[in-house]
Order: sequence, then structure tokens, then C-alpha cells
Amino acid sequence: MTTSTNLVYLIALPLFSSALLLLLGRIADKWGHIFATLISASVFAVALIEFFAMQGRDGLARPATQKIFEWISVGSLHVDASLLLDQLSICFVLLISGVGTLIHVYSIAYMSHDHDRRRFFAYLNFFIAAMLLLVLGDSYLNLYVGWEGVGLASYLLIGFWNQKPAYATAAKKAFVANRVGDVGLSLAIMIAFTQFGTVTFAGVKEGAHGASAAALTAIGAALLLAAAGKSAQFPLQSWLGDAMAGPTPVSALIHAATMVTAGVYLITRSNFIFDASPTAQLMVVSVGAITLLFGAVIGTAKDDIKKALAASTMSQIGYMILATGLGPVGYAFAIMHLLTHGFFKAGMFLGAGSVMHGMNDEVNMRRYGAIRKVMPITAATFGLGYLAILGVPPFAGFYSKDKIIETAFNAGGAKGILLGGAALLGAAVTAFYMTRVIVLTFTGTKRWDENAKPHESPILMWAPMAVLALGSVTSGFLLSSGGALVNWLQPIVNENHENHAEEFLPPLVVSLMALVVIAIGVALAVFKYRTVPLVAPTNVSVFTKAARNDLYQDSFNEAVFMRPGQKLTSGLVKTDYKVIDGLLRMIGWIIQTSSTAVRSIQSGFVRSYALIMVLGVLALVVMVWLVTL
Amino acid sequence: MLTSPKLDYALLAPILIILATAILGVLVEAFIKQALRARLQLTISLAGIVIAFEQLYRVRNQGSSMAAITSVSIDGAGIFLQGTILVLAFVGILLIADQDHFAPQASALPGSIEEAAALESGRAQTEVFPLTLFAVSGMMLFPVATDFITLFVALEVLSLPLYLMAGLSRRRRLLSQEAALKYFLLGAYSSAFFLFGAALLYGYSGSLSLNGLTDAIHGGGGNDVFLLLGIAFVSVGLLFKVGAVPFHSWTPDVYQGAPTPITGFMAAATKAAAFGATMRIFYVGLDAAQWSWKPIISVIAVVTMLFGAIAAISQRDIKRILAFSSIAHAGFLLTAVVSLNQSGLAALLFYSVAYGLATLGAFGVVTLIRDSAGEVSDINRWLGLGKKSPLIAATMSLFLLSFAGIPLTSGFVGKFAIFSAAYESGNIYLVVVGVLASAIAVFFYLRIILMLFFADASNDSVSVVIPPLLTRVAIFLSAIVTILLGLAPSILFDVAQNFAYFIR
Amino acid sequence: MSILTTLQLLPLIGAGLIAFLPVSNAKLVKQVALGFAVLVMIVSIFMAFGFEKSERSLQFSESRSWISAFNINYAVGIDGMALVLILMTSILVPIVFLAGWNESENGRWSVKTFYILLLVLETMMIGVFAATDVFLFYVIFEAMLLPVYFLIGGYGSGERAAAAMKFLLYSLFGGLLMLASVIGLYIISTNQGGGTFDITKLSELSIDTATQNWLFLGFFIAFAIKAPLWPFHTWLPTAAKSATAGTSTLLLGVLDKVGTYGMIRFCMSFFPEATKTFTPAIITLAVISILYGAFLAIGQKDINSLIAFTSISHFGFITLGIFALTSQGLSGAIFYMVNHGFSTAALFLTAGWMIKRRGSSQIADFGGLQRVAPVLAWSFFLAGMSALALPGLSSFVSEFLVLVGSFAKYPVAAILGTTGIILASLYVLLAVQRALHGETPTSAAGIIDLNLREKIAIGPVIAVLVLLGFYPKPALDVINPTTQTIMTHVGVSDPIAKVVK
Amino acid sequence: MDVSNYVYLSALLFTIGAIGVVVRRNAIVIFMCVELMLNAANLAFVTFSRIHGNLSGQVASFFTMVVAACEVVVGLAIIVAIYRSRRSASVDDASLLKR
Repeated sequence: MTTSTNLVYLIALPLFSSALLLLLGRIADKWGHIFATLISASVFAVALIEFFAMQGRDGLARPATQKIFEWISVGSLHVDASLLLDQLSICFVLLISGVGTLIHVYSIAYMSHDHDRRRFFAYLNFFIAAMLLLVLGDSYLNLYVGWEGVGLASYLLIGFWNQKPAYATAAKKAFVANRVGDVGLSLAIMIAFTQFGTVTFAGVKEGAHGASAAALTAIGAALLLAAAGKSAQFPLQSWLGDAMAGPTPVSALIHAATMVTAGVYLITRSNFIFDASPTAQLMVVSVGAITLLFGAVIGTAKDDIKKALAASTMSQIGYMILATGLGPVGYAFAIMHLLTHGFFKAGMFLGAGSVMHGMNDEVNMRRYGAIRKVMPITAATFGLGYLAILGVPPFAGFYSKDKIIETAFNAGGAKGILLGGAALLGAAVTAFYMTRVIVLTFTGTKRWDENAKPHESPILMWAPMAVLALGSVTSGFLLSSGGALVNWLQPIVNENHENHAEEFLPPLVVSLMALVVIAIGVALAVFKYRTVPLVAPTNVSVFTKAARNDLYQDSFNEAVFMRPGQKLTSGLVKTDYKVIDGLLRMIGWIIQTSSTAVRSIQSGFVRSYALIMVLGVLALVVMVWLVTL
Repeated sequence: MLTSPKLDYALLAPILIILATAILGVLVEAFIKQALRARLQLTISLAGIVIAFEQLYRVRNQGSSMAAITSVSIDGAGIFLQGTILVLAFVGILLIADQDHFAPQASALPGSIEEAAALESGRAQTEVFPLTLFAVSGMMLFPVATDFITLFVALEVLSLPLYLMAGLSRRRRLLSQEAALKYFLLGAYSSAFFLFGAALLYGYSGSLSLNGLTDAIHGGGGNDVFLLLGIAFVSVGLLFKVGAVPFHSWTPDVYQGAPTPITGFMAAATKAAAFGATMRIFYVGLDAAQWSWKPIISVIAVVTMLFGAIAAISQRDIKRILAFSSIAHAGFLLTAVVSLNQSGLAALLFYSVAYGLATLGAFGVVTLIRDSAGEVSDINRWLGLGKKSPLIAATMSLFLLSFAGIPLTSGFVGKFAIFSAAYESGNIYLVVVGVLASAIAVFFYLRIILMLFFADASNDSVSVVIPPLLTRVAIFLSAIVTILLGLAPSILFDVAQNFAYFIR
Repeated sequence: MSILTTLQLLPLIGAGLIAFLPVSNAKLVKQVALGFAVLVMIVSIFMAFGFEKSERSLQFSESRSWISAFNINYAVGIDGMALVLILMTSILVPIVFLAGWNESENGRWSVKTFYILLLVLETMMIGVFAATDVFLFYVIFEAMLLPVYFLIGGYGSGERAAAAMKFLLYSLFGGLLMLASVIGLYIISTNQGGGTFDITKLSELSIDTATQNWLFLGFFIAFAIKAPLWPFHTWLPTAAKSATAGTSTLLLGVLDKVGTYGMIRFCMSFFPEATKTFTPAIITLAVISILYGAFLAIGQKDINSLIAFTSISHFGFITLGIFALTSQGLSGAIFYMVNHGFSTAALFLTAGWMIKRRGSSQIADFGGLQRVAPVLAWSFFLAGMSALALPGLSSFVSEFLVLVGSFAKYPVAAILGTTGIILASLYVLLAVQRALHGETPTSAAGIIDLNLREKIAIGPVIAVLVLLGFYPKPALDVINPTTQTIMTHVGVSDPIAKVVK
Repeated sequence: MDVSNYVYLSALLFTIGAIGVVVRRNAIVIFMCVELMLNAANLAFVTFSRIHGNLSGQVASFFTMVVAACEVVVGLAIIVAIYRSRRSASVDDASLLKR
């Protein structure tokens, strides 16, 4: 363990620049975007410095910590605002700041016509700060701060154009769904504190050895809920598609490359919990497997290019989650897929943004077609990303995805076959829907309006795309050559150097199987989309309908949560007035009524008053008599 | 050899001075010419009260002595109550001084030519002053009397003038006369019960004095039926005077019909005197038989507190509201009676000053709110007065808050003292009921404040007259004391505590 | 003379001074009032620096005999809890003055009266937290209702008279129940060698179980009405709807804290056994409040009643934390009180500006405010974020402490409470969406942004929320010793982590 | 004759008076019923005085008579005044003050 003094800059720089841009207001309009981009770049620089410094250290000295200040200290609960940069977090830091900087650059051009560009960059920097805090926090609570911070950033950015009610609603939906997940994280923290008396990763790890299975499973389940919320996993997946309301760079950075993968980070970071609880692991792999298919199926039916990519993201994160549930060997592959995915998916999103930029913000792929001719660079970079996500060797996805499928099969027994089968099937469907995107957008015949004048994007936009495409091509090879990433992460996620003793199938066979199903998927798509009608056909199978409707996830949520919730709310509002306040009014009414009744005794006749007195005397006498009994 | 009885004139002097002043007032009424009368009567009355108070102050340390052959016991509580009554009477007379409230010739037929003529020529009679002083003398005697004859005489001396005074209103003569009639008939009725009860107790003990009664109870052997019936009947007389349920019926009608300054004086001073006597009879005479009357008085206290609070809610006439409020307060004071401890007595002493002055102040304010036909006691027509004359509205609110027992007013301290005495004596349920009744009562006090301040003025001619100087002084004094006793109750409470004892 | 007495006297002197100013010169009145409020703030901050946080006993104590017959004293003194609450009060008052510079002008009475009432209220608000004599506390507790009553009834809007009445009746009812208990305590102390109202001495009495329970209830119901807790809450939305923004701020931000403060200061100190007996029931009420308040907040159409219901939810959290009886829960609850004060201030003040500009308090009448008045919109948004306890803002720290503190002992309650954070996001974001987002309706297009005075008013509030969110240590350091003292007194200790390292 | 019979008689008289007040309408008659009650008390005083063998009771009865006389003065004054203005001595007519 090394102490560092630089870590705080990673967060402070973007945070303060964001605050500055927001506080200065319109004064900063002219230079705000440049300033923000420079800050992001400098964060990346700091990250690189730290990375090389870490590489220079060996073994146990690699992780670096920095205590900034004592944050919360009550009773036995001590939480410092302190940061931890270890082999795992540095991967994220580099990804976030690297891709983040590229997207800053891209956005300068993409948002150039927007009146509020400065605000956009402020949000972006805020996101970077929060995301870095998420991966750098040394305790679950610090992580939680970043966790909700990125949620807020995501909310702000999805709703960047919140003058459109639908966009504002999408933002709100994302935040609320994330909050459901946050409940999970809160619970995990509470259980951890109750069990271990601490919420630092190190402390919990230490305690996990002696903890009961039930406690560990509970923490695991809670963490999984959190991950599902943030990473759009089943059953909290529904917000991601709507989140595409945000500007495309946001979709690329937050809803593809970084924030949505935070769930994977969380589970990987908590490996000591999951490794000790098979039940929790089972839940994780189930969620991963379901989501990877779920996302893939939705992806096949989306005509909105961004939503198709979003479904794909969901599915790909499903792979990562699946991998994290596979035990110590899986984490590294999950992270590897996360990193490669970060390149190719961000690249593709930026590509999509580039297409939209040239097409008057048209997102319907049925109105594209043959765009490669007018936007060759975009088409090329997108194509490279496409190959990467399919898992065509030697592109990045091949190295990461195949490993996950292979590890899934190796899980053993029926579980292994099920998981492996699901992963394999997912690969086939991925091939289908990604090919569909390519066919609909870049090849075939042009179907766009006459007034749309597609043109290649400026260099500020295509350069980042190119860099990411390069990553899509090379990252897989680089990360896996000589087990680079696996070894790098081993001290964190696989201390005991576990390996699956027996292989269900030899790696080569798995790769071949994967390639075969991918080929089938591609072929099907190419065949099916020879011709593309401008309007989506309506006489389609129930499956297509279901896929178009996101497998009815929104209808389900509406029917099960939203409408009953609304009923409950309006019911309670009525109850509050009628019952609770009504009870009070009733007391008032009773007093008022008895008061009116009492008035009638006061008849005004002196003789009746005398009679009352006589009755009073009699009552007194009776009481006296009673007392003496 | 016969010796003349030792009367201790010094101790009796305060009462005698008031009586003498009253008689002087009668003479003035008879012999002094019209134009000077009112002013002279006022001067004499106030002077008499001041001198009486001065004498009382002089003998304040000679408490614990019996006077008039043990018929009167000048003890701490007695002196304090006499002082209280004098103070209340003083303030009351300041209010009464505004002759505008009184019929120029009470005996004249309402609306008759004589009445109009008397009014026009300014030949108004001012018998109200001596009447007041006679009543005061009775009130002063009532709480110090130690035998039933003296008690009865004092009761009548205090009551008879009040019956008349209730009928003296200048406006709404019929109502005023009706009030006088009701008050008189019911008052006489209750006195008869009191007297018969006294007779029964005499039958039980063979003695007319409270001490003799106690001795007899201790000694036993008497006929318990006489004792119990006697207690019941004597209680009727006392409970009538304090306005406890079910002997309260006269209160709202008389309060409403009587001239407002008289209502104020009556409500404040009678309550002090009657509770003083009640305390003495129960503490000194019937302490030994507390098993018999404590439960009954407790029940009456409970019923009275709740009844007063609830009944007031649907009232719309300020004087009737204050009447029911006084019933509720009688309930609180009965709580102090059943506490049967020194704290209860001290609380009662303090309360009678605090409540009395606030009552005088409140009725003083009522006299100011008028239209062309005289006072407006319908609170629906008080709407928005806070806008027209904030100071008067604020003063009225102060008194109402004191009645409601809101902290920083004298009423709160009084209530607190009474409840703690009750709690101390173990009657926790009385505290709880008291608290609930206060909560109900708060409603109608606050509603008046609400009407004064938060409602818009109704479009009619109700206005606040510019107060005559003496009324202003009376209201001002009451308000000052109400606040002062709220902020620094010690100045009076310590005194009350020192004086809170009876001798046997 | 203790600095606490000075603190209480200053606003009174201010009020007295204002009474002699001409009614016509409203501006001068406001300036003098603001001057005194700022002075009080400075003195209280000065006091805070002199506060010895390691010291467990009461500080800046002063005691003078008041009503000797009952051994009632004017006794003041503060511990950490009282200190933070007094600080909050003294900081909020000038902010309220500044924020509502013109809100006194459409009232039933003069501007002068408004500020006299507010300054008197400030004296009482400081006094109620400083009092160490139960009688003194009770007196202020009840008396401070009156200025608020007149502030709501005289300067509010809508059904203000009815709202003021409901508020006062409800509070007085609770107060009277408490009076019975106060008297009970006094009598018990009399029986145990010397009647007293001194908090410290009263907490050392030995009271039998049944009596403890009854007396506890007397106090607790009063505080539950004040706080307010479900089902004693219905006065709050009505009051908040009618009161001016400044009054609402002080009512919910400070006055209602007396309820939760009292639960700690009195219920727990005097009746440790009863506290334990009633804890399950109270925890249940607290959880119901959290969820109920949140649901009702979601269902509100009026922006002020929405804020009121969010507060009911938050008071649920505070109560949960208090009665969880762990150091995290208790410290969290105390810290929550402070944060809620500022957070609610931000909400009410910004909402007040919105309402004043738009002339309506219906959320539906707003829209697209972010485009028209960005600073106002941002302020409201941040206030909303504070209400939903966003990490980085101080309310998060306290909400987390409350939940983590109660989880150890009452896991079900804590889990249910945690779901409240989802509901919180709903009620805040629904309002934000309706008011700030979407197209700007033409009727709301003329809304102008905050002026400099308003910015100066809201700035410190948000700054406090952010600063204490990042660095709560100064506050927690002061609060923690109080927490420890109370826990020791009640006789509970924190649950020990199951797995010991 | 047994002296206790006088006590019974006084009780009877008192009861008659008490009931009379309730059932009669004429103010004068009501007032006379009250006087009857006072006299019943007097009788009781005197009887008890005899029983106990002291004079206090007899003294009391003298006082009562004097007081009753005063009461008559005041009472009649009021009744006459109200009769003059209402031309009726029925107490039921004087019932404006109510509720």
C-alpha cells in the first residue's frame, strides 16, 4: 500500500471546473467547452502518471491511497473521505478519463449549435468527477456518493433538453430506477456495517471470512440490486432505452462506456462477498444471463439507432455481469469485456451521433441507408466497432466475449450448459441485430429525405471516433496478450490464483462454435433486410411485437408499480382528508353538537332553573348516600 | 359579672370601614345635591376602600386571631381574600364610575316619562355605589366567618345588593330586570338550602361553629344522616354562588342581563368570596368528613369544567361566553378545593386575584364596544375590531389568553398552581380533565381573537368608544397585572403562599 | 450574564426599538430588524467558537430564581445539540428577513408588527433550546405559538385564519397534555426531596414504571404533534399552505424541531424505561410517517403542501433515528434536524419566490422555469436534491446515519425507511419536472430571475448544505458528546458488529 | 311528644317550599315558598336547639328572621319593578334571557 497525494486532483479538478462553469454562467460561454476539455485531458494525464507509477511498483505496493479528510465519525462508524487507486480502479480511471476526454472533444463540435453548450460541459465534468469518485472511493459509502453523483449527472444530461416533456420524463425515469437500485446499495452498506462494524472495502473483506452465509448472501443480493439499477440489468433495465433522450455523446460516455458499467465494478470490487456466497453468485449469473438475452432480443426490433445500441449495451453488460458471477476467474474477463466494450460501444454511439448530426437528428434507421457513401469515416469506424462487438477475431470483442462464453460453459454441470448456451445464443442474436443496424444504416439503398443533406462530420468529431475504433481493434489483443489484464487484476480479484480445474470444452471449440453462431446471425440479418420498408411493417409475429415493445417491460412496470402506486397515492390523499383530518373534524363536531344540545337546557325559565337545582340537590343526596355505602 | 364581649375592632375594622362608607354613601344619596353626588360617591367609595385596605395592611401580621367572639377568624387566607376583594372592588368601582351604564332611576318604569326626564335633567341616582360597598362588606365577611350564622348573614349581605345591582342597567331595562328577578329568586332559593343545611349540621353537632362541627365529627356519635344531608345542602348554597354545575343556570342569564361593570365586579369578587368561604367550610369544618364530600365535589368539578368549556362554544354573546367561561373556571377552582392541601389554598388565592382582574378587565373592554343603541355584546359584530382599534383588541386578547391559560399571562400561572396542587393531592384524573377542558376552552377564546384580528370588519356601526379615564385606568391596571403576574408571578405567589393557612 | 441571555435579549431589544419607529418608514424597520438578526447571528457564531466540545456538561449556564414558590428558575445552558439548533436558528432568521423582504407588505397589519413578531419569535426560539428548566421550556414552548399564530393569520394567504386556528389549537392541545406531565414530574421531585424543574435533577428521579409511561406519553404526544408525526400531522400542510414563505421556514425549520428536540431532551432523559417500552410503537409511527408523508407529497398539487408533506416524511426519519437509540441514529437525527432546517428553508424560500412571481402556488401553473429563471430554478432544484438526500449535500449524511443506526436494531424499519428514498426521488422530481422542465407556458414566461438580495439570501443556505455535506465533522463533533451522554443515561449501547476482526 | 317530629315537620315544610318554587308561576308565591323554606330551617334550628339543650339554634332563628325580612324588602322591590314594566308577575313571562 502506497500513499499518494495526487489522487484528490482526479476528482477535484473536474468537480471544481464544473462548479465554476455553472456559477459563472453566461460569462463562460465562450471558453467553457475548451476549459472543460482541457480539465478532462489533464485528469487523463494525472491518471496516466499514476498508472505508470503503479506499474513501477510491484506486488502489494501497487495500490495507492490518499486520505483527504475525516468525513463521518459517529460512535463506531468511521468513514474517511479517502481514495484508493488499485489495479482495478486504475482500469476504470483510465477508461473514464480517456474516453471522457475523447467525448469532450467530440462534443465541442457536436454541441456547437446548442445555446447551452457550456452547461453541457459543466455536467460532463461533473459526471467525470462523480464517476471517478465512484471508482476511487475506498469504502462503500464513498462509492455511494459517486454512485448517486453519476445518477444525478445522468439525470441532468438525459434531461439536458428537458423543455421536451418526453425527455424530462426519461430523465426522471432513469433517476427513479437508479434510486431503486440505490436502496440495494444502502441496504448492503447497512448490513455490512452491522455485521463488520465498518464500510471500507478492506474492512469488509477482512470480515467476510468470518461472516455467516445468510449475511453474505443478503449483502450480495443487495449489491446485485444496486448493480441492476445502475447497469440496467433485469429487472431494473427499462430506463436505459429512454435515456437515449440525452445528447448522443452522453449516451456514448455514460450510457455505454462508463456509468452503466458501474454495476460490474461494484460486483467485481465486492468479489470477496460473492466468492463466499454461492447463492449470491447464482443470482448474479441468472440476472446476467437473462439480461444478455433480454437486451439482445429487444435489439433485434428497434428502428431507433440509439435504442438499438442501448439494447445492445444492456445485453453486453449482461455478459459482464454473467462473468462476474462466475467466480474468481470471471472477474478479469468481465473487466476486460467492460474495457473493450467501452471502446467499441462508445465508438459506435459516436458514430450514430455522427450520422444523426448529418441527418438533421433523424434516428430512425429505416430512413437511413447507404450512408457509407456520404460518411465514409463514420462508416469505417462504426464498422470496426461492429466487428469488435460481434467477436470476430482479432477484434477486441473476440478476446473478451469468447472468454466469457468459455468460462460460462466451464461453470460445470447443467448450470454451465445453461449459462454457456445462453451466452452463445446471445452472441448469435447480437450478430443478427448488429448486422441489422449496419445493413439498415450504412448499406443498402438510400431512403432518406431530400432535404436531409448527409455529410461527413468535422474532424473534431471523427478523430475521437477513429481513436475509439483503434481501441476496438487492438484493445482485446493488448489486454489479453500474455494474460496481461488477468495477471494485473489478480491481486484484487483472484488472490488465490484459482482456475477451473476442468474445462468443459477446449477454448478452440468454444471459439469455433461462437463463430458459427455469429455467422448464422449475420447471414440471417443480411437475408432478412435485403429490402427495408420505410415504415415498420405491422403484421408481424407476437415475438417481434414483444421485442418492439421492449418485452413489455414498461407495461409491466406501469401495471404493477406505477398505476397501483398512483392509486395508493390518491387513495392516501383522500384518506388523509377524510379519515385522519375527518376524525379531528368529528371531535370538533361532537363538541359543537353537545354544546348546542347543552344550550337547550338554558331555557330562560327561572322555574326550570330551579328544577335543575332541585335535581342537582337530589343528585347530591344520592351521591352522598352512595358514598356512605 | 357580665363582661362585654371582646370584639377586636382592629381586626374587624376593614369590614366596618366599608360598612360605614356604605352608610355614608346612603346619606350622601339622601342629602347631597344632585350635581355633586356622583363625583362624591365615587370619591367616598374609593377612599373607603383605600382606607379599609390600609387598615387590612396594618393588621396583616396579626393573622391567626379570632375576632368577634370566635365568629370571625382573621387568618392568613382570610386577610388575603379580604385584600383581594378590596382590590377587585376598587377596580370594579372604577368601571362602575361610568354612570352611562346605569338607569337614572331604577324604580322608574322603563321607557317612562320620569325616566327620560331624570336622564335629561341629569338627576341620576347613584345608589349603585353604596350598594356595591354593602356587597363588598358581605364579601369580606363571607370568607372569614366561622359560624353558620355569620356565614348566612354574610351571604345575604353580599347577595342582596347584587340582586338589585343586576337590575340597574340603563339600556335593555327589561333584560336587566329579568336578570335581577332570576338572580334574586334562585339566590334566595339556594340560600334557603344553605340555611337548612346549616340547621341540619347544627342538629348533627349541636354547635353552629365550624370548630364545633369538626369536634363533633371527630367525636362521632351524632346522627350521620344530618351530617350528610347538611353537607349536601350547605354545598348547594356554596356551589350556587360559585356557579358550579348543576347550580349554574343563573350565571349566563344574569351575566348577560346585568349592567356590564356590575357583571365584571360580581364575577370577580363574588367568586373570590364564595370560594374563600367554601374553602374555609370544607377545610376547617368538614375536613374530618372528607370521605363523604370529596368524591362528590370532585365529580362536580369534573362536570363543571367540561360543561363550562363545552357550553361556551356555541355561544355568540360575549357576556354569555364569559359566563360559561366563569363556570369552567369555577370547575378549576373546585379542583383546588378538593386538593385539600396548602398548595391548593395558595393556588386558589393566587387564582382569585389573577382571574378576578382579568375578568374585570375583560368586562371593562366589553363596555367600550358599542353602537348607537349601547353595548354590542354579539361577537359576530366584533369582526375586524382589531383593525379599527388594535390596542383595545389586543387588550381583550390578552385577557382571553389569560383565561385560556396561555403562558406568560397570569391565568397560566394560576392554572399551573391549581393543577400541581391537585396532582400533589393525588387527584391526577382531575388534572387530566382540567387539561382537556382547557383544551376545549381554548377554542372559543381563540375564536374571539380570530374574529377580532383575522376577519374583515363587517359593515356596521360598531365602534369602540373613547374610554372614560377611570375605565381606562381599570383596564390598564388589569392588563398590567395580568402580564406582570404572568412574567413575575412570585411577587404575588410568595405572598399567597405565606397567607395560605386557616386557623381553627 | 450568560451569552445565552444576551442572545435572547438582543432580538427583544430590537423588537422594542422597532416599536418606536414610525410605521410609515417600512424600509427603516426592515433594516433595523435585519441588523439585529445579523447581530444575533454574529453573537451566536461567536458563542459557538467558545463552546468546549469535549465538555459533556451544559455550558454557558446561568440560573436565576424566577418563581421561588415552585423553585422555578430562569435557567439556561446548552450542550452540543442545543448549540447546533441555536446556531441554525440564528442563521436562518436573517436569511428569512432578507428573503422575504417584501412579504410583510400585503399583510393585515403593518410591516412593523411583522418584524416585532418575528424578533420576539426569535427570542423564544433561542430560549426554547437554551432552557434547562422544564417550566421555562414549557412556557416558551407554548408562548412561541402566539407569534406564529399571528404571523400566519395576519400575513398569510388563502384560508389563513382557519389554518392559524388549526395550528394553534392542535399545538395547545399537545402542550396541555405536556403540562400535566410537567406537573407530575414536579410533584414527584417534591416527594423525592425538593421540588425542582431542573432538567439535570429531574432526570435523576426514580419513577415507577406505570407513572413513567403516562408522563412519557404526555410529553411525547405534545412533541409528536409539534414535530409532527403521523397521525398528528394534519395541521402542518394547512399551515404551510397559508403562511408566508418566511414563516413556514421558521415554523418547519425551527419550531417543529422543538418536537424532536424535546423527544431527546425530555422524553429520553426523564423516562428512560418508558422510552424503551414505547420504542417499538414509536418506531412504527416513524416508519409510517416516512412512507405516508412521501406518498402524500407525491399526490400534492400545491407546492407548499408538498413541502410540508416531505417534512412529515423527514420528521419520520428523525424520529426513527432518535428512537433507534444508537449513536449513529441519535447523532444522525440531531444532525438531521439542522440539515432539515436549512433544506426546508431552501425549499420554502425558493418556492415562495416562485409563488410570488407567478401568483399561484399550484405546481401545474408553472413550467419551463429553468429556461426563464435559471438561478431560481437551480436553487429550487438543489433544495429538492437536498430533500431527497443526495450525497454531497448534508441531508445525505444525516439520513444515512439515521438509517445505518436504526438498521442494527430495527432492520425492518430501516429497510422500509430506505424505500422512502425512492419515494423521495419521485416527489422531488415530479415537482421539478412540472415546474422547471417542459415548455414554458406563456403565463409563466414573464417570471424574472432572482435579484441580488434574493441571491444573497439563498446563497448561504445552499453553501451550508454543501459544506456540511462534504465536511460534517464540525457539527458531528459537537453533537456526538450529547449523543453519548443520552445513551449512557438511557442505559443503552451500540450493538456490536457481529464479526469482530 | 317526641321532639324529632318537629324535625320531620320542618323537613316537610322545607320540601313543600322547595316544590312550590318549581311548580308555581307567580313571583310572589314563589317568593313565599322560599320564605316557607327559611321558616322550615328556623323550625329545625329551634328543634335542634331543644334537642341539644343550647341556645345557639334559637339565636340563629332570630338572625334568620331578620335576614328574611331584608330579603323581602329587596325581593319585593324587584318583583314590583318588574311587575310595573311587564304588567305581569308570572315568572314564565320573564324569559328573554336564554340559550
